[in-house]
Amino acid sequence: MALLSIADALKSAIAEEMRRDPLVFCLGEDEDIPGGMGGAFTVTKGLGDEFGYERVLNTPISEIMLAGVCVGSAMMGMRPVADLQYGDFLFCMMDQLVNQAAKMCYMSGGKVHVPMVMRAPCGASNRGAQHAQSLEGFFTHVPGLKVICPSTAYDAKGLMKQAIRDDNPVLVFEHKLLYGSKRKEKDAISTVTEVPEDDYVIEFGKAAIRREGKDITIVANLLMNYKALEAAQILEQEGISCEVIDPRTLVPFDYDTVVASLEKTGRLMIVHEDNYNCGWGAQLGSWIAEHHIFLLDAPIVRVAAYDVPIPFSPVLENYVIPSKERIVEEARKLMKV
Amino acid sequence: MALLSIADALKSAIAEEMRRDPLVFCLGEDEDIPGGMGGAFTVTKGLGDEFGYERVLNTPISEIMLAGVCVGSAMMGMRPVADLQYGDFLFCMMDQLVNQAAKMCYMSGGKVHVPMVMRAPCGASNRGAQHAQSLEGFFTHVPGLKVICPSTAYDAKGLMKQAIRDDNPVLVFEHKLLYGSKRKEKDAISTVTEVPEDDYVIEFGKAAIRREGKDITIVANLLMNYKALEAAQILEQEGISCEVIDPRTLVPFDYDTVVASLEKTGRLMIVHEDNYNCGWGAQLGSWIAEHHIFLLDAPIVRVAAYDVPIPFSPVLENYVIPSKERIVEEARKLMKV
Amino acid sequence: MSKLPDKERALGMYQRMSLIRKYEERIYYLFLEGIMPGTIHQSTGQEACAVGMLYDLRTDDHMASTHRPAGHDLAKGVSLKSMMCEMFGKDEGCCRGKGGAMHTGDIEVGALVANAIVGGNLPIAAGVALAYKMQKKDNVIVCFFGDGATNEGAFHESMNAAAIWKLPVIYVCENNLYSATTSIAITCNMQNPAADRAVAYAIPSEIVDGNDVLKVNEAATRAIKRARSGEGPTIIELKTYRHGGHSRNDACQYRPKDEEKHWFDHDPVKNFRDYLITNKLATEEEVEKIDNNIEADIDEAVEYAQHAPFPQIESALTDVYWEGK
Amino acid sequence: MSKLPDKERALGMYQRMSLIRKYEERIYYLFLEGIMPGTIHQSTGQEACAVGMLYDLRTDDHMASTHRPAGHDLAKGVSLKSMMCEMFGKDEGCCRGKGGAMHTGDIEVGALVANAIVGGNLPIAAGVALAYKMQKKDNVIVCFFGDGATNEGAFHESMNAAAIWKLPVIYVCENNLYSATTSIAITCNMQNPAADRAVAYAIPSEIVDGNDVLKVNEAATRAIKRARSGEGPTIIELKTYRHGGHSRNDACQYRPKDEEKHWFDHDPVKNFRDYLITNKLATEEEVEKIDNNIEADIDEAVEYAQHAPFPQIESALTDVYWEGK
Ligand SMILES: Cc1ncc(C[n+]2csc(CCOP(=O)(O)OP(=O)(O)O)c2C)c(N)n1
Ligand SMILES: Cc1ncc(C[n+]2csc(CCOP(=O)(O)OP(=O)(O)O)c2C)c(N)n1
Ligand SMILES: [Mg+2]
Ligand SMILES: [Mg+2]
Repeated sequence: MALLSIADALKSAIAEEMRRDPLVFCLGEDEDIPGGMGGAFTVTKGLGDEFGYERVLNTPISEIMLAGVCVGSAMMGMRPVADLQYGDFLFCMMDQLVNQAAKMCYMSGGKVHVPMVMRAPCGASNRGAQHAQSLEGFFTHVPGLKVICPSTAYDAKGLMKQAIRDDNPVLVFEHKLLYGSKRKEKDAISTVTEVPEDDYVIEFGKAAIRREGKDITIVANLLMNYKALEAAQILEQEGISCEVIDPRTLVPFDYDTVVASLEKTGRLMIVHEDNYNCGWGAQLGSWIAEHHIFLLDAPIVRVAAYDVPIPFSPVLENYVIPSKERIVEEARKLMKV
Repeated sequence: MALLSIADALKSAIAEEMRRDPLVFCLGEDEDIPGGMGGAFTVTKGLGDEFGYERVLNTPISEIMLAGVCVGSAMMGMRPVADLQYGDFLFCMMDQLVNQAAKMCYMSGGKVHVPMVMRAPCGASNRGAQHAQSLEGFFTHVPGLKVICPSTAYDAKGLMKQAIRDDNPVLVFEHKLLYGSKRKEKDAISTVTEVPEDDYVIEFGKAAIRREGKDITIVANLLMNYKALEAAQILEQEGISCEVIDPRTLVPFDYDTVVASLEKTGRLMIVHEDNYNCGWGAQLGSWIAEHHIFLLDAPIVRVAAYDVPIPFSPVLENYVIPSKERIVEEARKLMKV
Repeated sequence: MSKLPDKERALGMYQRMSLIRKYEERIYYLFLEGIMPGTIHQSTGQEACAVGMLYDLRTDDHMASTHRPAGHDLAKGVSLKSMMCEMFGKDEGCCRGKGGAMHTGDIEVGALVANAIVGGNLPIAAGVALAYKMQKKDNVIVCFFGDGATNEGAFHESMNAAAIWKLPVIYVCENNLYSATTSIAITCNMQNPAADRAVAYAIPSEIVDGNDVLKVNEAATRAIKRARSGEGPTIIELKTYRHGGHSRNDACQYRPKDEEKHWFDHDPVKNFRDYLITNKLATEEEVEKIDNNIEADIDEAVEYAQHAPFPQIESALTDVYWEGK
Repeated sequence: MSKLPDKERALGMYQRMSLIRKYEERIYYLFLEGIMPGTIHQSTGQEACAVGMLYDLRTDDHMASTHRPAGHDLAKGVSLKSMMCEMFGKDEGCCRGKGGAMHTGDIEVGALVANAIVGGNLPIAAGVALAYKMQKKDNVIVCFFGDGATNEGAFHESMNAAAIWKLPVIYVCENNLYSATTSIAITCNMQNPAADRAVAYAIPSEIVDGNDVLKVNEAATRAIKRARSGEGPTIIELKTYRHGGHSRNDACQYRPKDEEKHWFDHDPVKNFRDYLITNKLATEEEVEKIDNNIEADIDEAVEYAQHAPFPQIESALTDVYWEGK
């Protein structure tokens, strides 16, 4: 066991996979310049030293190329692990992700495949609208992509290793305030926990129950899972018992765990930092109303970022992003229905 | 009154607005080359003749630039109406739409605004996965954009005029099989109907009830609205009465009309050609389960394209895209719950 | 003046060019008849580009094509039957009916799935080349694109990456003077939209008569040698012309008649045929025999494809994610 | 050797440069103190670029900046107080607290909202210039970007459009040798990543010492003249260097010490100060007075901003769509 933050857990996953498989390589802007940062969040710092700069590529600022090079090299058997600094720049490579990576296997009739990993830091951290987005909703909508969002160091390592071994394009959303690396951000949460030093993977499509409860099922990912847990603690004192589920991967999505929980609670709350309209919570909410509406004793509740670009001013940002207070309040209302 | 197809209705809307307001201009690849096609679907053919090639710009194949030029010129008071040939290429300009156009007003604290129109032909028509997508789900998820999808010639003219006059970025999804222009596609539907020759606009956020009914509320847009109407006809013979609603605009969305209908029917079916996972139907489904769950007498049903890239082979494409048969079948099942 | 090729090579090239020509003609006819679904972008008139560039690639080398892929695919060795089946959306199509006319290709013979996003194949080709390099292979990839594609951001980013990493990729611009209906002259200030921009990346470039298969082949030979020996990318701009419209729906009324005449007179297939006979590399009869065999093959392929089964509809739901081999 | 400017101009330029320097120094300090939220990319060392380029723009001309906007904004005339309020996320900020350090700007004085997407401002500037042209105005827009941005697809597409449409835009590359931690030498084969690529669009270009405000200003004058008179775009590459790290979090340990020394010695503010005094355009006292006034203004602005009210939280929900004026 080692004590690792998410940033370090991701690094150890990538490094272990690079040791295991010579076809794994990583690339990105400022990926690992000696004296530099290791991406924007230290994850890839030091990899160049161990693996050399032919396997740790510092790329130009060319997102179309970055993604396209992943697609092309992956089709030839390589396993690229790319880093994007900020998920917001996914839009600069969107064609390569949606029209190319996601469709290549299908369009070829299953003859080629694209085992690539695209790492996208996400979440609001006082940097303004173009460095703040939670982008899950865009990519869960794309058949052919897998979408994962680890929120603990243990998950980060196990899911990242699985992502690298997966034979399909995988988008990894990593929350900036959960890296838990030294460069502490305001409101950042320490994610340093014990992580096995040996090889393990976490299967996609298996949610984790972070807290058991019997009144409300709260499904929340990334930072929002922590806020939900904080809210659950407060609510417990009021006699409201929340089961908090972390989906961990959004495509594939583990509906079963949510349904099993709803069988106990009859009440569903979905919390995400991605904005409300057409976020991944909409899919979950609607899916439940399609397949298990009779499990529901009350309306579904979605707590999400308001439908606005993320504002810079801390007071505004705090207001737009779901807070534990908002979760608590919504839970109280939900129990009154 | 004139008899117009959607293609011609759009053209007349653009032309009338260009006559009315010298700041309106249009641009795109192959926008209107003499002897050419007028975009990919004839909509802008002939405009150069009337307005000159300074106001009808034939652009290079440079989608980032195309969108960026819209943003920049719109901030300076122009009203660009751009055309993309196929909506699938939206991904090539995604940064300019999502990070720039949609956020500019907000980031400036309301000091600038971006009145631009981006026209995106959508829908499957035997052209393979990169020329077939229905992309509503991506853009309804972006605060700051408006998203409209006219399905009749009357709406096309009124909504397009409104879009050009709107002070915000508007995405217009136009279905390839509904243009009703001379170049007839297989399975295309004639949209030629009477359209007023005088000036009118259709307000955003007002759904149209295309058919009244009392058993099931079907909300379906673009081509799927026609399929829903066909299905409703069949179902009527079986004694199942469907109310068919065309939302016409997705952002803003007219929830009220859906709710009013559900008060009669208690049953909701959503049909769209965009794929299932996280499509706009997910938003509507979840929203109803959040705000009006007690109106529902049965589970919500979503009929959407399966979650796959669009295949080329006509037999496969027909299977993936919702058909009237699938709608009928789902409706029958729904009535049995 | 090109050096005379040996007879076998010459006839080999002719065979491929003639195959492409006749294939495209047949496809055109099948569309006219209304029996072929979808749309098509044909390469009639550009046969020498495909054949000259690809004739000397190994099967394990790769080729990345565009929305106009048939010539490239046939030149790289995708089987006629599997192409034809794909066009009809049949299960035995080279993409099992899931790709279609803009996505033909077969990785087994080194033809990537063709790319219908203008410029979309350029960074992917760089990635393929990067993989060769990392795997220490001496392969090369030929990546085709049109004059119009040179205005895409993807062009710029890909050229730059290929240059700085010295990738074994040959970027081939088939400059047919138009992107769809738009003359390249109004969307770009350069006489040679690809070659004139090569300096911006410090990539060597060549401008070649794209309707002369031997000249194209010579340029290919030089570029392949550079690439295989680790000297990096080359940009080759081929001057050519499409004989038909941009796509099925294009009546092609925007091109000056004298321009068309000039280029139609400079027909790559006909001229090479004449060249073979004039230079006694083949007799009229030999050439005719090749042509007749091709016609017969095409007849057979069409017949086969028309009667081949469609995919099972459930197969629409597979291959979204890889299912292993 | 530049021609001596008249005194008022010279002191005007000095005042702006000194303002930028002292502003950035104060911001740096406020971050160190932990009282300023978010992150920041500072322009210390690049003051001559901003002032030289923008000094002669009219208020109704425009400027498009990047993630490193403070210098550009101050040079274009965004008010110090509204900048400082924005940095603190206050309601009186130039973007009402909604923009932040990477998005400062004020359309009232021709400063577009700064753009934190590398390359994102380039096509937008082309659009602004296109609007001038369509509205038959003689305005010009100056669009800044870094060396790293020249590798973006947006660069290519924007240059090409500006060229073919002869747009009144001045594209200014501040080549400070690094994009974040990455030396431009490893991501681009060109010595001059912007200027050497100008030929690929047939745009005239200049390479200028970006730390010499007078040289920058002369180049600006030429480019503005070209643009106003309808002759189209210019690409200007300014050689410069940032004094600090890329962003707040960057300890900047990847630059050779001798390179840093070379550039720090070639300090644009200090050198211009010396120049003024040596050439008797100003006395020590005059310059000191300017500096002191700036310090006082900054003190006042900080004081003001710190005590200014935050926006009402409900204002987070407005301005998503335009609400008119
Ligand atoms: C990104 C993108 N934009 C636009 C199109 C529509 N389109 C298809 S082919 C074409 C013209 C391409 O011209 P060129 O690159 O010269 O190739 P050619 O057709 O002449 O072979 C256009 C605009 C597309 N497929 N992809
Ligand atoms: C599209 C995009 N990719 C990456 C980034 C992250 N990023 C911010 S600044 C920067 C370096 C920019 O370098 P350069 O253009 O030289 O400008 P400089 O910072 O030197 O002023 C990078 C990579 C970004 N903001 N946008
Ligand atoms: Mg062309
Ligand atoms: Mg730089």
